[in-house]
Amino acid sequence: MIDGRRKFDICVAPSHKCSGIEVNMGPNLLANYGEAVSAILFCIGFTNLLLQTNLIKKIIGLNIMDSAIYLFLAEKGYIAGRVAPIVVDGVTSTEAYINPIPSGLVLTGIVVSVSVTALMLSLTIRLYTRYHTLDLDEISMQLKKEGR
Amino acid sequence: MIILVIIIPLITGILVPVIPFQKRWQKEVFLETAVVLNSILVWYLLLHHSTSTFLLAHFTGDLNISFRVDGVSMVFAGLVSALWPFATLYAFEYMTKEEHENVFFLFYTLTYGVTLGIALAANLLTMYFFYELLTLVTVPLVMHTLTREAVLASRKYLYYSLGGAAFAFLGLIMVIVYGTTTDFILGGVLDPAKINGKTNVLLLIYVMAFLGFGVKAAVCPFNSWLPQAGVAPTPVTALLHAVAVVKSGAFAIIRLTYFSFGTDFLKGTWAQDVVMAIVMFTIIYGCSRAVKETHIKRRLAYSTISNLSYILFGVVIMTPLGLAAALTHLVFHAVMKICSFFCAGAIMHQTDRHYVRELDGLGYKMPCVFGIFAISAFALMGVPGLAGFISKWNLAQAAVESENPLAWGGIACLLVSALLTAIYMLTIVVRAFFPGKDFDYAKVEGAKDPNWQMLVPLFVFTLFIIYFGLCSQPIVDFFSNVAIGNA
Amino acid sequence: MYCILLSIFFPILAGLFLLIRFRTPLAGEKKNEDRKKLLLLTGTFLVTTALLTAAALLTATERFTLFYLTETLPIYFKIDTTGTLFSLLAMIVVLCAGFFSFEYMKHEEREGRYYGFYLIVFGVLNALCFAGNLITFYLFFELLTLSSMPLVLHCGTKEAVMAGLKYLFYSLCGAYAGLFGIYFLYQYTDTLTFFHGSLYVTAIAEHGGFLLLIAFIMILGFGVKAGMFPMHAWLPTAHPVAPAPASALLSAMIVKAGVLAIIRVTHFFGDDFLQGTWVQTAWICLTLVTIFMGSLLAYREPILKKRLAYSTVSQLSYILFGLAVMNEEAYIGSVLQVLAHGFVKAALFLCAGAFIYKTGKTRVDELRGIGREMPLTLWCWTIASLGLIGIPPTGGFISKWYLAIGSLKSNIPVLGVLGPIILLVSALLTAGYLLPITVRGFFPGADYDRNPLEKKEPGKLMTVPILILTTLSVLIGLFPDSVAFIWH
Amino acid sequence: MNFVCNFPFFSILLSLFSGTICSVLPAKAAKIVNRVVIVVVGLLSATLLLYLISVGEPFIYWMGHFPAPWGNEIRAGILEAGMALFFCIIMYLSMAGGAHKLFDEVDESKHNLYYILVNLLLSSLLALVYTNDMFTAYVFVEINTISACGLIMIRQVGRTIEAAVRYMIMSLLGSGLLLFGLCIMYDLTGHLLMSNIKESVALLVASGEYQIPLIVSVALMCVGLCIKSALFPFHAWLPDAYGYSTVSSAAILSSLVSKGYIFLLIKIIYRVIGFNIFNNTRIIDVLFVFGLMGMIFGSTSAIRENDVRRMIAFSSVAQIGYIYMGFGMGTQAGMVASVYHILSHAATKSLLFIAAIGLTEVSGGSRKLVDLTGSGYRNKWAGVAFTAGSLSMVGIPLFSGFISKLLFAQAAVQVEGKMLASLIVLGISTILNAIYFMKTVIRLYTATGNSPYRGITFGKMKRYAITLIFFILLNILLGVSSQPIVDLIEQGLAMFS
Repeated sequence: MIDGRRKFDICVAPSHKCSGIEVNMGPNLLANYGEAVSAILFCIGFTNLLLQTNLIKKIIGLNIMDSAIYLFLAEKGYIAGRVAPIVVDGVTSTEAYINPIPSGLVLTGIVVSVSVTALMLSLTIRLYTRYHTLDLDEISMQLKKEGR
Repeated sequence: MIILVIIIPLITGILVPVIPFQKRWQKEVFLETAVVLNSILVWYLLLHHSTSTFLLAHFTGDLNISFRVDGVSMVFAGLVSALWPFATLYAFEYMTKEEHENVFFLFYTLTYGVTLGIALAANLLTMYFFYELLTLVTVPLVMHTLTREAVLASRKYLYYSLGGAAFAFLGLIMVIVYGTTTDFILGGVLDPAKINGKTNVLLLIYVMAFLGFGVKAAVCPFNSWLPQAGVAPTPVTALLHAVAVVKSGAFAIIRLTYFSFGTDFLKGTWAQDVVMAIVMFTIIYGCSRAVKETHIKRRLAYSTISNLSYILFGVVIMTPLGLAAALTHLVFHAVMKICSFFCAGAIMHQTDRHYVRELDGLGYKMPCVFGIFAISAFALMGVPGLAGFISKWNLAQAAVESENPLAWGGIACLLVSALLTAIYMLTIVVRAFFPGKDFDYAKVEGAKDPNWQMLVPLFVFTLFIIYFGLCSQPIVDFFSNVAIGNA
Repeated sequence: MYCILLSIFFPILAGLFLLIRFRTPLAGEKKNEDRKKLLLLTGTFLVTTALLTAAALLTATERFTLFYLTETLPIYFKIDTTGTLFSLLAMIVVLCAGFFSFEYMKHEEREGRYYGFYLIVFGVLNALCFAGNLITFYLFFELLTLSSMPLVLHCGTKEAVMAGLKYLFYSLCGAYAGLFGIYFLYQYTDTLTFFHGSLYVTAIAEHGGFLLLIAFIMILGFGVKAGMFPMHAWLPTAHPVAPAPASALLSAMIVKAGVLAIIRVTHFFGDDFLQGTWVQTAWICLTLVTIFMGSLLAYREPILKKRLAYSTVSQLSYILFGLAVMNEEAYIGSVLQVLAHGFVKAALFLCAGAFIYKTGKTRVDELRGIGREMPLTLWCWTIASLGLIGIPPTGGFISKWYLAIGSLKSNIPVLGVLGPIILLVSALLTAGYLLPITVRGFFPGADYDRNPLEKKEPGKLMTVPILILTTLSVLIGLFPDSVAFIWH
Repeated sequence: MNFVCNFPFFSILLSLFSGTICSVLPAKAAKIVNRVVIVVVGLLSATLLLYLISVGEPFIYWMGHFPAPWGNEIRAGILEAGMALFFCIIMYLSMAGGAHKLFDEVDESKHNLYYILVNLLLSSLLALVYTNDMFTAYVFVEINTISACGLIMIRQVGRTIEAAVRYMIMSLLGSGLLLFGLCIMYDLTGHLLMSNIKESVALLVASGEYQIPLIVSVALMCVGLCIKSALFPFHAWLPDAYGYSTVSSAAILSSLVSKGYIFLLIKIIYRVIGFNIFNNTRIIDVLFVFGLMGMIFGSTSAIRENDVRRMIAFSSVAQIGYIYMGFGMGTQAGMVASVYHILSHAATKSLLFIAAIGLTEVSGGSRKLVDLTGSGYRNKWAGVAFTAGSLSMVGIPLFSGFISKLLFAQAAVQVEGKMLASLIVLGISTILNAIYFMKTVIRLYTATGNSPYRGITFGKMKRYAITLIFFILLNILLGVSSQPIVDLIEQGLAMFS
């Protein structure tokens, strides 16, 4: 982030899609295909995480969701025609490079999501060894039968 | 000084289970001494009549817990402190048959302090505080017997009271926000500058708060706790559910109406009509239920419901005369109802009979009790020469004078209720004295009047009923002065 | 002052004394002794009270306040002509019925209670007659209801108790309606003392319509005690179950308390205020309905005492009719009717009591041939009946004459004429329900087996009161002027 | 820069590293370390609070001395310091109250693990309270989630694992939304530091551009945090998670973890979006409505419940509804009331959980309400404490619940359109509270006469009883001398903007 409040040069796609107010929706959508894709992916992931009963599928949904956000960040962080901020040939103008922070955020996010996934998986294993199923509803049923 | 009268009963109550009394009489003497002492202190305080405010604690902002003696609190505190020693005396005898005496006397005495707290509160918040406390300290008394019935009754009592307080609380908020102060000032504290345009909302909240406090005063849709709470030992039902607790509700409404919202603001609005209609309905409803009820104490409880609404009727007339009449009935009804409750208690204690149909022919075996019961019945009906007539007369006069057609309808309600009162009270008397030609007197063999501990309070209350009926002028004058703020 | 107070409170205290002294039923070996003592005491008390009352009446102009209930509510007594008349009637009826009971009540239980309340009623009746303002009147009106109830339910059967309660609740209901009015009157007058037309002029101007309503409610309310339609139902229930002397007292005097109340109330409002208003019209209508209906019901009623009760309903409304018409003749007619009916009905009830006491027969058709058994009683009955029907020279004739004259003289359209007609019809009906007893009693018919009949004339204690009352009922017809002075 | 200004950083770091240390210590030592850390952090926060009160303005602490737009920042004001102090107090009391129960519920070999999680939780809470950086906040939200999840499942029974999974899923949904919203915000403003975002947002709003993405972003963040703090209707995970975990965990989870998220939301409202801008959106109306619904439905579910801990858990749903209602009013007074309620509820709810465990212990370990009959006599202190907590919940004066009710109602009166709704719901909810809490209290004191369970005396549970006393005192302190606290909250909120 080199100048104080540099905005990325395009608007966000999902909001336009949802609102339906913008007149020039078509061009915006096309121009923002990256954001659109990430938003769709996010929704898919979110729905999976929420609605799947199978734990593994839930975790996959979680990962799709997180990845969608990283895609979004990466998309936002890339400006066509610029390169990664690694000074190789002595060009120091800020206009030549992209902002490195989004990429950094993606990395941090990946770490977080990996750890969360690991935790979820371990929990899943526990449940599986106990109840021999991955279906959360079924586990609930069994728990009710246990009566505790 | 003023805080002392509240604290003494609290400490006494807590000491009861703590001190290891060797004999029962020691405990009795201890309690009675403390209660009498406290009552004397209260009367001393009232007669000395210092109007200074005693500040106990600050809450937030200008909200504080403070106490003050003014006219209305003199009436209520005086009433409570006059009745309590007798009720305690009566309780000693009554409780010989019950268990967990210590717990009983603990809360019984605590209630004394808390009720005085309500009476002497100087502002709405303090009163609200003690009002909530009152609920809490009386619940153990209701569930004293720990039968399933008692537990259910106490639960209901608790829900109703706390729920009511929740809505009364809204009234408190309104006074805090739209008033100049929360202190009680005759004529109300609402600030016209702050109200502008919000009159209807305020009125709505007034009605809610009225109903909220009305829960304790057993106003119609919220009265079913009172008859149920009759499972408590009789001293409790007599003192608390005929006087202290329910009158606290009425007292709170007096405070709310005359001292917080102010009659100028309320009079002639739809809110007045609404509350008056509710009160009138309750008057009739309570009596009708009493007529149908066959359990003695529950019948009296319904009678209380109706009579409380007499008081409230006086209150919602919203004139000084109305307030004076309400105070008159507050005091007189207390004496009458406690008298009839004690009779009922004596009957139950002596014969273990609980239903009206079982009372046949007892009149000749327990002439004192039933004679006194008859007198209290006449008084409740409003036979001239007894206390009830005076208070009804005052109520009716206030209603007539207010020139409010709805209030005139209220007079009709009062009279219909008087008739119903005659029905439900006199059927008991008639049964007791005229059991029918073929009545087998062997059935009532062994029943006899109770001992002096129970009879003395009865006679004293009877004397008061007659005294108030014949020489009410001084006390009514005092109430009138209170109602215009001269006391 | 002391005479008045004594005439009121002496019997009340004496009654209480009897109640406490004889609270347990008379029984055992000393039963007769105790009973004698009781009767002696009661007799003494009754006579003393009567003397006291007479003394009080002689000091007629006295008026005084006993004490103040509240500053503005005095308990106030004064004796006026109306009060005097009622009090005289009460005294005579109470004495006669009282001595009659000495014999009649012999077989009842708990006589102590009966005489105790009897005396209390006497005192309360006196107080009612001497009451000088509405509050005092109301006070004793309530007490009258309460103290007379035990007389009604004295014999203690289930029916009697229920009847007693019914009586109580009807009366209270009426009294409360009256109280409703009093509440309002108090607001529109200086004092509740009985004056003619004491309402504020301004109040009449401002609240005229409402005050009329109040007046109507009060009339209806006190009319309950006087058995006015539509609240008359307690009378036929209460009378048959009560002991005969109690019925006599009830029918002759206690219901008159309602009449007295209405006299007081209408005076209080003033004739000018009520005349020509809808209240008067409605009131007259009600009384006429009651007169006709009462007679008709009595005509159809097979049980003797019940028949008499309906007759009371009807006859009382004669009085009320006279009051409702509101002019001098009608008023005199009413007052005469009060006295005449009082004596007659007391006599009739005592006769009925004598029949029941001696033969145990309660139904009219069982009384065939009674003239053979109890000729004296039946003669009295016959004379009294004539009085009730209104055959000259009995009191009933005079009173009805005045009533009819008053009614015709008044300018009330339709009703003024209709009234006398209904009076006539009712008189016919009265003849129809009373005379058959005489006729059958003396002439049971050819096929009637007279052999088992024997003389059963009751004792002197019973016959003398009946005779006195019968005589009085005739005398009043002969010397009506003695009471005609009361207008103004 | 005063030395005191390092304290926020110190306390975060201290708790973070002590957690790591705990992993190699034996159980007993870990426990001591844990307690010491909580106390020290508490002391640090207290000092900080005093310092801030004396200075009267907040400070910003640069991590590693990078200046504004680049570095990571910590910001401390009165509210933050006060919150941190309060969290420490509650956490200490909760740990102390549940300590004796830990041996029954958790395998002793895992005790040090437990303390690691608690320390981690503390550090993440502190970070949430202090941080001035949105992304840092996100990271610590996740840490908070993971450690909370660990606390739930440390008691290894099927139910807790299932509860943990459910909790995890809901939390992840929430944090996913939060992260997405945060990214959009970053996209719009180009900043991650709260103060800078706020400036940009103000400019954006003033310019009228990108309004819809802005609102979407705010909405996403709000919904995310709402899910995490179990606002109705996202509360499905809560009863199981609170109801079956170890008692300390339940107390901490209900009183602290969800409050941490709520506090973050407050920070976002004030520090990121700006109070006025936030209030101009429709979002507050939505929060308001869901808050009200939560108040009613939470309580009705609690009434139907016959398991005491689940009942208390459902009551939390209702209480969180109160807090969101305060947000929804969109006034300063409403916010003050909400913040005060965070404190009051934290103090009360943990008290209730701790007291409930004492009651179930003397009822054969059963937590069914039926079995608790008369347990108030068997364990007197727990009975009294439960009663006190219930009274506070019902809003009896003297207890903290009354003051928060008072504040809410006062705030409600000032909001024209929402006044009646909130007042009436407040009243109804009080009644509902009274119904289930008082029902339980009455049950506690209904002696059955011949109970199969043995009572417990004061001597056998000194620490437990003392903890309870402290809880009650804390509650009464909040209730009686609320004025200074409310003043502090007001000052703290003023420092936010």
